[in-house]
Amino acid sequence: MLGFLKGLSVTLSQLPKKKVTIQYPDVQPEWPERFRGVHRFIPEDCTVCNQCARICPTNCISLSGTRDENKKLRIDTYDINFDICILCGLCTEVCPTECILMSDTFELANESRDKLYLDMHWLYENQLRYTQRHPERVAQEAAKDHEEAPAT
Amino acid sequence: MSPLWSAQMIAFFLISLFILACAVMMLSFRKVVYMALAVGGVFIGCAALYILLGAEFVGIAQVVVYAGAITILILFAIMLTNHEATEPEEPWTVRKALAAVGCFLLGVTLLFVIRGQAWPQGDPSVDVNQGMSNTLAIGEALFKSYMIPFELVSLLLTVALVGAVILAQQRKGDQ
Amino acid sequence: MWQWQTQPLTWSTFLAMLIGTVVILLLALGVVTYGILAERKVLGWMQGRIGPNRVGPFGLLQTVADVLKLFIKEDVVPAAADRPLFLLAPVLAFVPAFMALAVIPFSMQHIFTAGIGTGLLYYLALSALTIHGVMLGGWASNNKYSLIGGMRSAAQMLSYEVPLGLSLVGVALLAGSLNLNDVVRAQQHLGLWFIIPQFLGFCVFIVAATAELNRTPFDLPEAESELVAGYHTEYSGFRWAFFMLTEYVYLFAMAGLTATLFLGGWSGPWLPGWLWFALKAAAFFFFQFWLRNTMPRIRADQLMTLCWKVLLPLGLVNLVLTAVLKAVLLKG
Amino acid sequence: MDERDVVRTEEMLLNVGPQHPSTHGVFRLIVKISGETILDAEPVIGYLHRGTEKLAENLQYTQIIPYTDRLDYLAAMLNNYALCHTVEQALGVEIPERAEYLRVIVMELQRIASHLLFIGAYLMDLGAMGPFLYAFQERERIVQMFNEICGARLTYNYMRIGGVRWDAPPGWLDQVREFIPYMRERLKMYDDLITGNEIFLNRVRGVGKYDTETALAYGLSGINLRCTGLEWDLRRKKPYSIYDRFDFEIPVGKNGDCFDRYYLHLLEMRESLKIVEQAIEQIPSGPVLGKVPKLIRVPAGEYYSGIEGARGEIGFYIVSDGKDKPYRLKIRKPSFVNLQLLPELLRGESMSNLLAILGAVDIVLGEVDA
Repeated sequence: MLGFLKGLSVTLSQLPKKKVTIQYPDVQPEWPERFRGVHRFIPEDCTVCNQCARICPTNCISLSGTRDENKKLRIDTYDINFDICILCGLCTEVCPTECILMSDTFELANESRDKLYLDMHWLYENQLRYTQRHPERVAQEAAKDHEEAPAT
Repeated sequence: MSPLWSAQMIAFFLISLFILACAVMMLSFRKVVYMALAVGGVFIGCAALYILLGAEFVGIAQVVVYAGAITILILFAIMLTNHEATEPEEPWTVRKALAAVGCFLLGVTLLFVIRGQAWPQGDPSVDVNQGMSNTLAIGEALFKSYMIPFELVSLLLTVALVGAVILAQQRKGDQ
Repeated sequence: MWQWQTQPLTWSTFLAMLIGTVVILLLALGVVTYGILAERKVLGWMQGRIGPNRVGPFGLLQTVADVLKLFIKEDVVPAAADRPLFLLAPVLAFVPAFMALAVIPFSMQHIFTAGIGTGLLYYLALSALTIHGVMLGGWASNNKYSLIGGMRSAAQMLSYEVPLGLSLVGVALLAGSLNLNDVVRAQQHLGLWFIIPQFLGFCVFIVAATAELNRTPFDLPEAESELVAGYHTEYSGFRWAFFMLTEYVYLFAMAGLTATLFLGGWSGPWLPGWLWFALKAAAFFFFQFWLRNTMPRIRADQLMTLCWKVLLPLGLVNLVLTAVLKAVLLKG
Repeated sequence: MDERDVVRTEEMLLNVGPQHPSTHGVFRLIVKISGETILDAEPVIGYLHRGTEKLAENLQYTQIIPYTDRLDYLAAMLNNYALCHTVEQALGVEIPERAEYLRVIVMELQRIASHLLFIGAYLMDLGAMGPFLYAFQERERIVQMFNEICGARLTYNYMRIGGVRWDAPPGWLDQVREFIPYMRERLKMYDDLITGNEIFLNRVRGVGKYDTETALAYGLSGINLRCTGLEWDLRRKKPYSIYDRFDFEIPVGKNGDCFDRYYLHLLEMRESLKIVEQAIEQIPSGPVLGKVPKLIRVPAGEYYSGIEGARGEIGFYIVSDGKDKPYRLKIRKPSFVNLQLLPELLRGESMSNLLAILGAVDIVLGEVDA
């Protein structure tokens, strides 16, 4: 009969509990290392193998490159259309040189769709920003690369 | 301050004007909902008159019963039943003109009768409530002097209520 | 203090009345402003959230900002609405709500409010008048959700007026008066808040009051998940603000009524009367917020069952018990 | 009946949705009512249609996985698994033990998260505000854990054909371990807060009842079927993955009403916690991705396998012509199937029960519309 009193006591007991809200714009959420935010891109490492563009389920990556004097392929343009990108992270999985990676940038809201078409420079700047924010993570990545490099 | 232009007098005329305006609006509106609202206005005006006359209990009871319950009931009836939301404008016929003349004559007659009547003059210095609050006085009167009629009226109303329910109920044979 | 209700009307008393009205209006607005903020804060805290905290220190100006926003919003009147009634309805709803405050004795001398002999009845009468505004607003919007919401509102408020009135009769019996100030004095005299001898009546009252206020679990008229926003679905801007204001002024009035009738009003030791009153009213406010966080909404048909089959008989039983109590125990 | 004797009421068409506070997404319900009684109800779906099945025909199997995230976005892990499982069955690949355990842990956590949201949203439909936000607090913890293990909060893309994408990060399993007693305590709180509440009981008991036969005739599955008393859970009936190693119960209802459907959600969370607890204890170390070719070619043929999703049986039917892309993909979407019963349930009910019934059917529009 008085089950609702139980409910009332439950809600009252919640009153003094610690609040779980994050004061978002002031306090940024802590994203884990694996968090799949907007991509970052390291142009020097890219071999223009086109694998990322092929694996992309939504075909949102387009890239082009030319051979330089050493007959090595250099990346010229690298665009991701964030209009249709679903941030699945498959491109980062297939990349042989790990030059396309996910960052923890997540604020993509914009007043125009055109601004969601992001090019190489933006993505590289994003990499720089990420380095600034998480120097230890980037260092770790570099260390891992260094370890793997002699093996291959 | 002449007694004619005391605050009470001004209030009386204002309230009367309000009641009359509402009454006229009630008659002249074409939308039924507006009419119901105008009736509500009349009720509230009457309540104000009662309060002005010192009968605050009756005044408030008037608001509770008429302005509150009855008007809402009317509104409910209007909204829940199917009918023309507006009444069509009726043409001005000889019959209506005659009725208007009749009404006017009735009004004049009533005015003469009222003016001609020698109303018993109450003595303002005598407290009809005998020092009690208005509510208390009404209670005393109802339950001491007029006990039997009061109970009879209650009985009558109960009978009416039951009767209404029975009338409104569907007969079983209908289904 | 100024006992203007017993004195003839003169310009000075008229002026005093006017000032009293303005003061009460300001008080009501202040209470509503911070009542809404308190509601959001308390709800937030109960849900592990912080609640409004952006505008002003601790979010103290949040409601002010909201109201300002409402005032500069476009006053939308739907094309198919019944224009005059649509415009009139919020006013019709608000005026009686505000008028009801006139009889609440905020402190011992009931400064700024009237101590009329039929205070209780007056309150009931005015709360019945608000229904017009709500109902007409719903009807005039010419929207199915609004209409259903308005009708539900009217039916609910009208029905619950009956047990509410009945539960009040018990108090009136004990106090021997309908004057709210006399009720407080009677409690002072008895040395006992009426919540104890009138516990059954209090239970009926609190349920009926919650229903009258259209608050959870009786918030069917504006049941968001069913009727979008009920009778004020089509309203926007300051007309909508008026409906909101009505609701919260009623909450305030009901809190005042509860404090006065069952919790001893302004009476209490040590603290000044107005503070006691404020504390008791705040307790009522808090209870309402608490309920809102906990309760699901009651179903429409069960609503009426509860009113007529549970509350009404309980109210009658309470009435009989009170009469017996008064006749046997408190003779003289 | 004589027309004059009764109050004449008109039939009214009421549009609930597509933008309505309680339709759980863009869902439109055209309700024909007479007075308060519902004469007929017609769900209008498709506002969220994205053509997943057709899109899949042009995608490699790995590429389809992110699309499954977006079907029932409240239970993406289960969708992930359903697809991977079907393809794995077709390929006959061996899945590493650790991957299997990780899959079970995330799937059961996902089930809890999804059920939590159901309870919160259902109570919100019924007008209670608190439970919704409480449910989100626990769900937030689960989602955060998912975020750590796979980098997304909602669209996980975690499973791969032959295993899972990542191993659990260090400390992750301990987090899950700590979560279990916390969640148990919270479940008790929900029981106190909701199950005993008279108003809630009055709204859901005996409302929206149907029996096992009707449920089977409409092809219902999941809780919508079990609430009628039939013990049908694919984790038991057609064990997949490693569910046969765990000790858990299948709670069933008795009356097939909305209350049973609500209560089963609560009970199932308890069972899921049990499974997670056992899985955490048993989890071995090792690789998390089996040996699968880089380009997956499913041998020609037709394959179907269904798993117990959060809302019923979610299954993928693959027709392959031996290429790296499916020739045809058909998804058995539990929400979509469960929705079929809605008009039948609503007919003749009172308008005030509409929300209680609609909420308890538990649909996710991403899945209904696909």
